[in-house]
Amino acid sequence: MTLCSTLALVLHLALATGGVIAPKPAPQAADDTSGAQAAWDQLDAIKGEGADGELTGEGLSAWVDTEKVPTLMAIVVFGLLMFVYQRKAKAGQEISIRRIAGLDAMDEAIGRATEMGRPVLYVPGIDEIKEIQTIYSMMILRHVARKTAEFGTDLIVPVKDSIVLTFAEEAVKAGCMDAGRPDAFVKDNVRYLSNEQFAYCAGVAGIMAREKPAANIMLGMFFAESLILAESGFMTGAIQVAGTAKQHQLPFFVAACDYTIIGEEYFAVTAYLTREPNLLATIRTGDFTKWIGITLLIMGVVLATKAVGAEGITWADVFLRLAGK
Amino acid sequence: MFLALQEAVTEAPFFTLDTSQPGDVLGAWLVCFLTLAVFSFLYKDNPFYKFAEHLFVGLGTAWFTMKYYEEGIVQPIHEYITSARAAGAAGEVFELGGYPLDTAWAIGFRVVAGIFALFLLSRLIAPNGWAPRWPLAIMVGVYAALKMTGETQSKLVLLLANAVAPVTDPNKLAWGELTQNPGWRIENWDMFFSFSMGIFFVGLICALLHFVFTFKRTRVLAGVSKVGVVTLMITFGSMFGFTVLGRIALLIERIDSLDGYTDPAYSLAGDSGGFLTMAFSPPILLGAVIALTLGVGALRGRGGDSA
Amino acid sequence: MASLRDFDRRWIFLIMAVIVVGLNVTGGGGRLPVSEYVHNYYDTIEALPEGSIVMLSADFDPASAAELLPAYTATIHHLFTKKLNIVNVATWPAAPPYTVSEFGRIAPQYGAEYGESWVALGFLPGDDVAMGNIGQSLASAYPKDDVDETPYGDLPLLERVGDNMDGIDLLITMSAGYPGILEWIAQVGGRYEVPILAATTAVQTPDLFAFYPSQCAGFLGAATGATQYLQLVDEATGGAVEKERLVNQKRMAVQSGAHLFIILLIIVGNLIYFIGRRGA
Amino acid sequence: MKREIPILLTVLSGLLVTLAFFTRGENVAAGIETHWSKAVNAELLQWALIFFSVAFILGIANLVRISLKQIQGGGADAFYKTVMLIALFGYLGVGLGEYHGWWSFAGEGEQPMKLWIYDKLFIPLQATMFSLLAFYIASAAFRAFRARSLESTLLLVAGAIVMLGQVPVGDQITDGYASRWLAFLMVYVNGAGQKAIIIGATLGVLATGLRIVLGIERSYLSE
Repeated sequence: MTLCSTLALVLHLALATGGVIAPKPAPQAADDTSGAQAAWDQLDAIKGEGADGELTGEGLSAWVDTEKVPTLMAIVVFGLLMFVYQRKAKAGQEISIRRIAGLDAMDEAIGRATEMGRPVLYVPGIDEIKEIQTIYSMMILRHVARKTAEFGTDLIVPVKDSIVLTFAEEAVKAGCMDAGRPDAFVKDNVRYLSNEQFAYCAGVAGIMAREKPAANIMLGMFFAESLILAESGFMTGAIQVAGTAKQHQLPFFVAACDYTIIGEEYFAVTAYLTREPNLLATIRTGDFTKWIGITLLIMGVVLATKAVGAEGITWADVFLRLAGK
Repeated sequence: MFLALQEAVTEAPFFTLDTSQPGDVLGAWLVCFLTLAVFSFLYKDNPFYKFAEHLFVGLGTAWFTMKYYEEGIVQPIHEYITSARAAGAAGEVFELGGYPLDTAWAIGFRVVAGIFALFLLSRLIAPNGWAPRWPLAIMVGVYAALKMTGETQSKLVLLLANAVAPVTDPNKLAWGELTQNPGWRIENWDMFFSFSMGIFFVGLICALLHFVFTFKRTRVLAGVSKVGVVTLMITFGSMFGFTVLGRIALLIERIDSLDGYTDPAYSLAGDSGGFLTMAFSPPILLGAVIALTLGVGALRGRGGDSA
Repeated sequence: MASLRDFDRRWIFLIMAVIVVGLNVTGGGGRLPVSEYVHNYYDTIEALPEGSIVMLSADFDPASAAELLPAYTATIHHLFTKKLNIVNVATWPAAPPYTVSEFGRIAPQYGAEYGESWVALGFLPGDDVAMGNIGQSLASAYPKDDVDETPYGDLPLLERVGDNMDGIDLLITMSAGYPGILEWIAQVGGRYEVPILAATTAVQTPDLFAFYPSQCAGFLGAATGATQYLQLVDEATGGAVEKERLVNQKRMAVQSGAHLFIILLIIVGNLIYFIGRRGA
Repeated sequence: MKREIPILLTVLSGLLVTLAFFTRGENVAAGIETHWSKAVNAELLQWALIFFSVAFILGIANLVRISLKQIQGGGADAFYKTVMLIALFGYLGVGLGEYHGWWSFAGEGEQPMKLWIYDKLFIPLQATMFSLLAFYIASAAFRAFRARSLESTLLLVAGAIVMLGQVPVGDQITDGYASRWLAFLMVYVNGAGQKAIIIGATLGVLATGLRIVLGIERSYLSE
């Protein structure tokens, strides 16, 4: 806390007093822009656009929505990279993955539940199956179901949506099969509670209070109910592992859960749990794409800063147009 | 009682569907009872709350069922086929997604959709059959593709493109009111702006690198990741602050709304004024009844489940 | 730590309730300093010449009305004071009743005629797709209006708008979540040269800073922003929204008490935690 | 065959929707006509909506099945489950009747009964459920928000600045600086963090979506 108050004091003083800083020259205007103009015209021709941005019906514009070409390129490049990394992974190249503490804790939590003879609660978020996070949560559920079936622990899965219910049943069934214990699947433990957010939430809170699961695993797409779920679970003293890529709910999970899987970490869960080369290759692709993105960002910033004060078409304009803006 | 947005009401009908009326007595008592019943959960799980909760589940499910029935079954199947047939009979051009289409094809496609929908229902009879998987597979494909394309466009490509900005800009001031201090502005260069943009870009890049999983965790990358975590935590902190603001605003509104029903027009004691009118107004009377019931239950030691 | 876990949190609930109800009774609440992004919202509307056409999209429902209705009311007053024309749309199914009731109340105060000064087009399903359709072709998205099913071209205001976004001078959204301001920015802001303003719920406000001011010229962030804006509009209209202003200023005073209480809870909770840890 | 057909359907519908995203709609000035994929896309979206709605009946069947079981078994909750079923079917009856014009409770210019029920029962229930969050946040603040590390300390301090900067009392205490710190935090730090989280999550969506559309990911279908 002292560190923080010191920091706050320094910032406060800095803002209050201003300060005398040695003058620096104003940024230089960008120099020659004729090259950029030529590139711009070339782009017009390829895209099939006139000088005012209207369509000519030639070039790409005839059937492709030219504004979306950068998106198309992003998806294609991502797909190609994924193909390459998967080939490499199949050929035996090892891909290591950094530690994600929350996932290491999940096994531990299931183990503890077994020791205490209490069930494990898996909340797959409250969105519909059209949300990719929900689809993804179903894949994780399969692994969790395999673990609980192996340990012989009850797994309760309350769901908010009827389609998710079908998927959740399939996932738990498949997980039990994976563990070689198809008898471990209990149909009434995958429960449709309600399609209404807070009614669902109250239902889950009720399960937490009555059946006292020893571990609450909350992975998926969450909305305002996240705090109530985390808080209710906290009251029962269960180990809580939560994860979502929905940033608005992360503060509350960070606050009230023992472990939190943040943002993109969520999409690395299956790869982390299975170490399947195929999935690791996908994560690797995402990492590489991030490096590309950062490089492009820095290039763009340098060009844009150089272009400050320049007249006409600059390289920054060309760059941004290529980036889809 | 105190300053509230609701209009003062002199006389209210017992029940009305006319929206130009300020409100009805029955509605006032229902709203107050349900509001207080939900609030009673804060004390502990109790019969009032359970009643409100189950009413809520039933109504909520019915509300969504009707919405899906109207928008997802009647409109796309019944009304669509009716309008396609009408267009076919009149010899008009029938368009689907802006593309002109023969009406026989349009109706045929929709009939196939109806058959697939029945496949889905076959789950009620044969839970493990193959049939429900077909429509489910189509749904997964459609939604996965929709999200993939749309989000890549607006939240990846355009988001990065929009982040590109000069770190110096003579036309831009940083921090709004903060830069009224002339000490930070030198000719046409605003130091605060450059400093702030620097913080922005460093924060963005470090936070992105925190989400790199498979590259070797060198000391540099670990340090960068640490800076990224700091940025993320401050972000979460500010989201936390704003969420507090929003939730408390909702609570204040509920209290304000309850207060509006202390109006004499809703009171059982009529608007004779004074203590009785207030005591027999819906929020006060219902609040007292709920509190008394729970209190007596607690004293006898046989309330509902503990919260 | 154990004592903290055993602590009955209902005491906290009780104090919180006492603070909110108590401050509500005592009332009070003064003027708030106006933030830059709120001023930008106000100034963008002020800068429009008389007779300009504003598209006002109601993207909220009853659950978020507590936060957005004050901003909605104030915006309508402001637009009518400036003699601007309003095209109302909605992408949330529960929003149109608010449009009807607010305009029914406010429009007569300014002598604004339906069809000439304002129109209500109603709810369009489809979320972001609906927004894309509105941008691409307003006429085919809404063949008829919402009030008495008049064909699009028969309303004089819509005739002036023409078919698409080029006829609109400003887009304002009352945004409660998905779909809302972020989708308007993606679907319309990126494709048509129309400035966008927004009023947002508190939860959505942090997102918007990533788009301000390049893609969203100004916004009313949460209850604070709405209250600040009500102050500005109240001055500009000579007291037309005085009641709303007073209620919201009072609510902000209640909010102050609740925020201080929560900060106090964090500090005390941490003190207990650290003392307990030192003891152990 | 049992496995191949569903995967084929996923891939086919996914690819068609992806294609339609990139093709162009009509542009009269340039003489461009709508691409056929737009029509397929529109049709597939309607299909998804239909399946979604029909499947909703499955959910109700499940809810009713479980509730009836509980009512039959007697016990403490039987009464509440009955309340729920009455609310469910009662409201469905009112709503469907009014939608199809079988009956109406409203006179000329009045709102339908289903909106009255929505107003007087559903809205207070939902809004109050939301406002409970204010209390839960208070209790979480006391018991769960701990300055265990530099990171969580930062989270708390930033949260406090935002809370103070948004209300009048904050500026009174800090001589007007709370709202300025807020402005800086929100625009430059929160802005960066938001973008990073969104970009990261979108890469996850892209990867998972692409795997599904290309038929590489099949684990959501049991074998």
